[in-house]
Amino acid sequence: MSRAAPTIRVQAEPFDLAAESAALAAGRVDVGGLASFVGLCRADDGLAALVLEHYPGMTERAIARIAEEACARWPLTGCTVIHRHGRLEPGAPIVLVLTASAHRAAALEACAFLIDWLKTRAPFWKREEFAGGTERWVEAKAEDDLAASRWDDAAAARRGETP
Amino acid sequence: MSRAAPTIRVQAEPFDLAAESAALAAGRVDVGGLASFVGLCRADDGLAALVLEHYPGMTERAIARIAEEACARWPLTGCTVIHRHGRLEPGAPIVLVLTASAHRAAALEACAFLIDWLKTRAPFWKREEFAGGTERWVEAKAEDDLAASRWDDAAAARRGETP
Amino acid sequence: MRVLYFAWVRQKVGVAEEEVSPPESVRDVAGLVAWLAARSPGHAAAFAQPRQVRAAVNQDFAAPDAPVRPGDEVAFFPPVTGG
Amino acid sequence: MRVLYFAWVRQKVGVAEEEVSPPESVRDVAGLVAWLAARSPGHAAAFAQPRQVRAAVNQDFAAPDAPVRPGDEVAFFPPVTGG
Repeated sequence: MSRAAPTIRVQAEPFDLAAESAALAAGRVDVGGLASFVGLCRADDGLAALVLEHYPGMTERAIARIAEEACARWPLTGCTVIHRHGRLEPGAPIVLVLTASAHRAAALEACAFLIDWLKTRAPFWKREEFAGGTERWVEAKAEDDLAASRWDDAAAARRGETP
Repeated sequence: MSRAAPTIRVQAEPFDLAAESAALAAGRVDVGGLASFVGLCRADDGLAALVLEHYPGMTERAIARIAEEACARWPLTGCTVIHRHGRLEPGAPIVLVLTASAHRAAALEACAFLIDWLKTRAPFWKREEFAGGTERWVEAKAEDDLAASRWDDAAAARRGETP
Repeated sequence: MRVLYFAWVRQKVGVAEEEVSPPESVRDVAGLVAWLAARSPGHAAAFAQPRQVRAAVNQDFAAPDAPVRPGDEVAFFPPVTGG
Repeated sequence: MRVLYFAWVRQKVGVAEEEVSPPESVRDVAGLVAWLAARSPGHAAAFAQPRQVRAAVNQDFAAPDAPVRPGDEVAFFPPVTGG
């Protein structure tokens, strides 16, 4: 099994799920499962748009580390993370995570891990713009920290420690 | 949140991940996460092709039940399962599972649940054809039963029972 | 009663489906298996290890003690391996 | 030392980045926060609740006791909310 370097992009433009997915499987016959997650902008509470700010330079670096961590924990044949920034309206895709592996459990678990860690470790900030003209910075959620921390427990459990 | 009826197809033809994915989000602003899993044919041990046999009638029925179970367990806004049959060569996609929900955890968990239950509850059988002309029926794996049974535990845990 | 066979069970029996009329004493899946196994060497081979064979009655998975009746569609097959 | 601000920290400070030359007594992130908070009412507002502000030194997340040195790139921002 040859491991491809993770593909990481931070961009304003939309991404192409089919093309990115095809790229992870193209010309290979050792990929048994491809998992993906696409995060989209919901129109909660009259939301007109999300504006995503990020920290150019650190963002790519942080995502690269998260992807490396996923590749260290699961036998992935490939992994792609694309995160958009800028102004995104309801229905717009925000983030794409794609993982490929010989076996489904690795692809699915790594995909869930990546989005959980992106939520808590990638330097993005969301500002909500509402129809009435008001704005609000999205606050970090305790449930996201909890979701991310279960992977600490998982790693600890594999090492034989009590979480 | 309106729930769409699951889309279920059993077909010889390939499927279109992008089109199916777009269909689950099209015209909606209540979808926060779209998870997908694509199972592909690997070329293990000189495999030339997989031939998938199924039980027409029961297959659709069994998949519909599995999808209904997923919709009962998680607040999905949509769910698609497409399973191919017939002769599939290494690299070919075999099965597509797509789930949509307001929140990522529901989409990701339901996606993993669906593929685990499909493996153990949908009437498909795989025959491997090797380069030398030999053939072999794939045997059911204990690890697949184990993967499927963790969802029994999860449901039991939610009901307050000891697994 | 319509009986269907899939995968290696079909290959061993030699046919994909058949119409059968078991005696009234055949009341459940296990009874039908015992009766079918006596029909031919192919049937006998297919059912030689009953624990390797799964059943469905009217397109629902069925345990050995599930009832079978005239008019039912009963299928026999190995543990499934899809996905 | 280059200091960057993001999200509401940037809005409160009023600039996205600035070059600063803190005294030698400023040796870590917490010390830099205390020194920056005294520069203007905007800085003071941004750092009024230090536990709400996260830091990165040279593009790595950094704790309050992480050292800072001349030439470093130090960033301050709220807890991240991407994904």
